[in-house]
Amino acid sequence: MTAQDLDALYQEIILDHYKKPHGKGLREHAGHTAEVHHVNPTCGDEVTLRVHVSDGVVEDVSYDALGCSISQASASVLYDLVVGKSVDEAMAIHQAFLTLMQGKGTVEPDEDVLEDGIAFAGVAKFPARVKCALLSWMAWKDATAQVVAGDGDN
Amino acid sequence: MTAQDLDALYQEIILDHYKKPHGKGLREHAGHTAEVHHVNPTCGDEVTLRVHVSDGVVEDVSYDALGCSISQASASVLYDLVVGKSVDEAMAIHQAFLTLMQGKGTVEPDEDVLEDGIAFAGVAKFPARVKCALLSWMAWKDATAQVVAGDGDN
Amino acid sequence: MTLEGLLPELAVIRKDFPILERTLAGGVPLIYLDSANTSQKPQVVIDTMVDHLEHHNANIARAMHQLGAESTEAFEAARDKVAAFIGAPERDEVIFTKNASEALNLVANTLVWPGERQVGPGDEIVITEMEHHSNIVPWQLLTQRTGATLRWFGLTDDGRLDLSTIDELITERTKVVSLTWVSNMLGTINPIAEITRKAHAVGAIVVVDASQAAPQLPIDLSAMPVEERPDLLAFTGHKVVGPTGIGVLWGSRAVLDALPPFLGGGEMIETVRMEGSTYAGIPHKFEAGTPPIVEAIGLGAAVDYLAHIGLDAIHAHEKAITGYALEGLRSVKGLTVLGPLDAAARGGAISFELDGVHPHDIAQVLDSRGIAVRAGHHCAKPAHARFGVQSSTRMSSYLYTEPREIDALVEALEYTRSYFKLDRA
Amino acid sequence: MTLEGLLPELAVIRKDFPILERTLAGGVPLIYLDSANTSQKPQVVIDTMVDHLEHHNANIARAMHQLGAESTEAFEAARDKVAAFIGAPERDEVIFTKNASEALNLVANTLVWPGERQVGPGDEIVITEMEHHSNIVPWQLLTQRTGATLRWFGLTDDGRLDLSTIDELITERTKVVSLTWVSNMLGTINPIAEITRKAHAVGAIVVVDASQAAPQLPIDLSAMPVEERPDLLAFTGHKVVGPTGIGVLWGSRAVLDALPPFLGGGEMIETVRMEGSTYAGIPHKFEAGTPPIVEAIGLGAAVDYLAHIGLDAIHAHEKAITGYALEGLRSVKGLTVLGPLDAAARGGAISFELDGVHPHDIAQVLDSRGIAVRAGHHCAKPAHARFGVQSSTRMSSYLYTEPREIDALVEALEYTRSYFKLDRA
Ligand SMILES: Cc1ncc(COP(=O)(O)O)c(C=O)c1O
Ligand SMILES: Cc1ncc(COP(=O)(O)O)c(C=O)c1O
Repeated sequence: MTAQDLDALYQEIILDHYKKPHGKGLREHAGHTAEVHHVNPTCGDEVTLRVHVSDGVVEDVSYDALGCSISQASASVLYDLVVGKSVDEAMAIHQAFLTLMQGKGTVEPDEDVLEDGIAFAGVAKFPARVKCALLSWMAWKDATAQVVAGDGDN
Repeated sequence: MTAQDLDALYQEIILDHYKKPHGKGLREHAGHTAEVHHVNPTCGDEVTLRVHVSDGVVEDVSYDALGCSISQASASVLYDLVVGKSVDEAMAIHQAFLTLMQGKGTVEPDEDVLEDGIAFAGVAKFPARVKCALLSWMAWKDATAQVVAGDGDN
Repeated sequence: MTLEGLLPELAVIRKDFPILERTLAGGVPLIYLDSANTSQKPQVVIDTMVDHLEHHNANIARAMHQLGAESTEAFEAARDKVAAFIGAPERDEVIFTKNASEALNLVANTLVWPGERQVGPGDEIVITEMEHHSNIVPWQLLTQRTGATLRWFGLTDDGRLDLSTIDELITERTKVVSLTWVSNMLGTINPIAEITRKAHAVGAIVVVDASQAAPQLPIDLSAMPVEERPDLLAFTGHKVVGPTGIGVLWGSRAVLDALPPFLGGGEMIETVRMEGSTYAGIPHKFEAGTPPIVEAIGLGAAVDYLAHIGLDAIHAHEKAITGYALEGLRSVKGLTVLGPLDAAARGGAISFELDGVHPHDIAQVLDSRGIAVRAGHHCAKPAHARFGVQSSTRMSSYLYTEPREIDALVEALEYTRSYFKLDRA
Repeated sequence: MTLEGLLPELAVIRKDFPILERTLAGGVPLIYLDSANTSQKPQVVIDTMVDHLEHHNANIARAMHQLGAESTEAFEAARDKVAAFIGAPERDEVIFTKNASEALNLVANTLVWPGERQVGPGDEIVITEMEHHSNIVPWQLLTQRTGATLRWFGLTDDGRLDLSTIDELITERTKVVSLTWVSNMLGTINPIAEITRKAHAVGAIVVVDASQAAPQLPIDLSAMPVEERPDLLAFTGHKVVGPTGIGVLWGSRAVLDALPPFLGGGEMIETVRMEGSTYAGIPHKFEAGTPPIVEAIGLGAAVDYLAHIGLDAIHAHEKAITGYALEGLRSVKGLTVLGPLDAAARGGAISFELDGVHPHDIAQVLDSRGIAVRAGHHCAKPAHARFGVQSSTRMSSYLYTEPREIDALVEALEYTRSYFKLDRA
C-alpha cells in the first residue's frame, strides 16, 4: 500500500473512534441477552460481545475487545449504529456494512445508513483488514440471532 | 539406456540361466535349515529361499522365485556358486558379488571367484536393476545367518 | 495419421510440454507412456510457479504485508480454480493436502476419533479389490485400530467390479464405502453413482479416489443428484499436469464439519491455550502448518490449463488413443490385456502381460528405444493377485499422446519378442 | 556501513534472490524482514526445480525408465544433501514430510498406537510455553486421545525456559520431551543438550523442533554425544531458502523403527494383501504416496546453497544483524522487546510491542514503506499469554538482510509513532 492508501485506511473518524470507543465495556442486563466470543484466528483479535434485546429493539450492545484500531473502531461504530434500532433495522444496517466491506473498494457507502461507518470504505480495499472491521459485526449478528431464537438468557 | 547397454545387461549367460535356472524349487532337508521370504517392494519380485548347512558347509540352497530375468538368473548363479562351499567361503563370494553390484559399473569382476556371476557386471550400471540381481543374494545371506545363529530348524 | 476424437491442436499442445523435446541415451527421442504414474507439466504451470517464487513469495494468511496479501490471494484463487474444476458446491470444501494418499489417510485417520462418524467394532468399511494401495492400507490401519471389519468388492474376470454381491456388502453395518473411480491398473471406470446411491441408502459415507479420474473425466459434483454425489473425493496434483507436493480432498461441508481435526498446528486453530485448543472452520481446520503454497498455485494453473482445453475434449482424446492402443496391442502375439477391452468404458491406463517375458525386461527393452512405461504391481497388489499375476507392464497415455507413439510401442513390443527369442522357445 | 560479522559477500548474495529487486505499490523497494515466517528463494533453487520439471520429471522408485531413474537419483541425492546438512548419522534416517508441522504430527500421531513407545494413561509429555502451535496442538491431541498428561516448562521474565522446575517436570513418568531449539517469537535459543541428557536419563525420547534453528545454526547431529543427541528433529523447507511443500523429520533408526506406520499407501509398503500388509523400512515406511519430488530436489539445492556460504558465517551474520537491530529498536520510545536482549544468545526473530499502537497498525504503516514484518500471535499464543500480550510485531532477518534495512525499520517505527500521534496523546 502507498502512503495515500494508508490515509484512506486510517481516516480521522476511525482513529477518533479507536481512541475514544463508544459503548465499550460489558454491561449486565435483566431480560433477553446473549453473549458471544469471536476470534480472528489469523491475528488473534478477540471480542466478547453481549446483546440485549427487548420488544424487538436492540437495547444495548456491550463489548470487550482486544484488537487493532480498525477492529476497535468498528465495534464503536457498530454500537452507535445499532443501539436503539429495531432488530430488523439493525440487521439491514449490518447488511449494508457487510456489502461495503466485501465490495473490494467498489461499493459507494450510503452515509444516511452507515453514518461514521462510511469511513471504512478505505478498509474494503485491504483484504487482510476486512476481517478486522467485521469481527464485532459478525459477533453482533451471531449474538442477536441467538437472542431472537430465544437461546440467550432471559 | 542404449541398444548397446541393453546387450551389456542381457548377456547370453544371464538369459541362459533365466531360461534354465539351476537348483530351482524348494527342497526338504533334515538338519540345519532356515527359510526366508524376501520381497522387492518397488516391483513386487519375490523369493522364498531355503538354506541347508551341515558341518559349516552350504549343502543346498533351494528357492522359489518370481521375478524378472535378472533376478531369476542371479538366483541360479547363486546356487552354482555357493552350494558345496564352506559358509565362510560362500560369504566371501557373496561379498564379491555385492561389491560388483554396488560398484556402478566400475568394479572389475574376478572370474575365478564369480564364474558366471561376472555376467552381472553390466547390471551394475542400472541402479533400478541392481535390486533385482541382489534379491536372492540378500535372502541367502539372511537365511544363512539364521542357520549359523541356530535360529533355523534343526 | 488421424483418428476420430484426437485433440485437434495436438501438435500445439505438445509444444506446451518442454520435456517432450527431450532425447535420451543414444539420442533417442522420448516417448512418454507413463502418465498414469505422473503427468508431464506444461510451461504455463512451471512459469506460474517461477513467477510466484521470484516475485510474490511469502507465507499466507498470517502475513499482512503486500507480498503476503499477493501470496494469500494467489493461494486462495487456486482453491477457487480447483473448486471450479470439480464443480465443488462450496469452495471452502476444497482442502489442500500433499497428495492423494494424504487425502485418503486424512479421512481414514479422523474416523478413528470421537465424532458423529466415529468407526468402532462391528462397523464395516467396504473397499474393492482394484484399489491402489493408498486406498487400501489406510483402511486396513483403521480397521485394525478400531476393531471394525474391512470388506471387499471382488472383480469379474474382465476386470469390472462384481456388483452381484452389493446387497451383502453394503448393509446397515457399513459406515464407509471407499473406491476408485477409474482403476490405475485395469483402466475400469466404476459406477460411482449407483454405488453411492446404495451406500447413502444405508447411511454410509462414500469416499471416491479420483486420482485417475480427475486427469481424464469431466467432474461436476454440483450437477450430481445429492444421493449420488460422493461425500469425499481425493485426487493428486501431479497427475493433472500440476506439480508434486499437492493433492486435493474435497468433502461435503456436513461430513468435513463432523470429522475431528487431523494434523494439529499453525493455521488450523481458532485459539490455542494451555488447557486446550479450538479449531478453525473448513478448509483451514485440515490444513495444519504452512501449506504447499507454490504447489497449490501451480495446481491452479494446471487445472486452468486442462479446463481451457476442455475435459470433454481430453476425455475424447484419451478414448481415441486408448482404442487405438488396444487394437495395436491385440496384434502382438502372446499379449494379454488385463481389464476391460472396450475403450469407451475405461480410462487410458492399459496393463498387459506378454507371455514369456517379465514386465521389467519388457520395460527395459522399451526404455532402450526411449519408450517410458511402468512395470511392476502399480501399487495394486491385490488386483494383480486376483488375476494371478505378480506384475504387469502398463502403458498410459495423456492429452499429449500421439498415435505414432502407440505405433512405436507396438513395434518395440515386437522387438522385445524377438530380443528374447520368444518364437524360438 | 559495516558491522563485525556481516557476510562479506552480502551484495553478491542479495543478487541471488530475485525477489529482492521487487518494488511494491508506489514504487517503494521491498524490505523483507519476515524471514522467520518464510525465507526468500535464491535463483539456484528455482532453476533446479525448473530444470527438473522441464527435463527429468517422472515418478520415483516405481519407474524403471531413464526419466524415472534420473528423478529417483535426484530425489535420493536430495536426501543425502539434507542428511549432510544436519550431520545425520545415517541418510536413511531422513524422512521427507510436507512441512515441519507434519513431521511433528507424524511423531505425536504414531505414539498413540501399539509399539515399544506407545503412550498411555499416566504417561507424561513435556513441552514448553514458548512452542509454536505446531509443537503444541499435536501433543494436546495425543494426550487427549491417550489419557496421558501434558506438562509445560514455564518461561522466565526475560523469555528463557525456566529450568528451575526441571526435576519435577522430567521424571520416570515422562515419555517424550518436545521443544523448540530456537523460539520463533522470543528468539530464545534453548539448551537442547542439557534437556536431552536429562530426558534420556529417565528413558524419555526428545523431539526437537528445529524449524527456526535449521536456517541459522550449524547442526551436526553426528558430532553430538549420544546422551545429548535428540531422538527426533523436525524442520521445514521454506524457512531454509527451499520451497514450500517439503519438510524434514530426522529420527534415530532405533526410534523410527519402533514407531508404527503413519500414513498408509503406495511406497511405504513391503507387501499388500487383503488379509494385511507389511511395511518397508525407513525412510520409505513414513513416506506414503508420491512424495514432494521436485520440492525435495529444490530443498537439496537450498541446503547446498546454505552449506556453500557456510552455516557458521550465516550464524555470525544473523548475530550481527540481530545485535544491530536490538540496538536500533531500543532507541524507539515506548518500544519493548519480548525475549532475551543479548544477540549472542538468541536467534534472529525479534518480537516487540510499541506502546499505544496495535501490531496490525504498525505492520500496516511499515508496509506502506515497503517493510514486510509480521504482526499477530506468530502461532505462539501461550507465549504471548505468558507475557500478557495478545499480539506483537516481529521483525526477522536472514542471510540477505542489510543493516540499512534495519535503519529503515527503525525510521519507519518513528514514523508510525508520529502517524498515530503518540506523543500528543
Ligand atoms: C518454531 C516453529 N515450529 C514449527 C513451525 C511450522 O512450520 P510449517 O508451518 O512449515 O509446518 C514454524 C513456522 O511456522 C516455526 O517457526
Ligand atoms: C488410483 C490411485 N489412487 C491413489 C494414488 C496415489 O496418488 P499419490 O501417490 O499422488 O498420493 C494413485 C497414484 O499413484 C492412483 O493411481
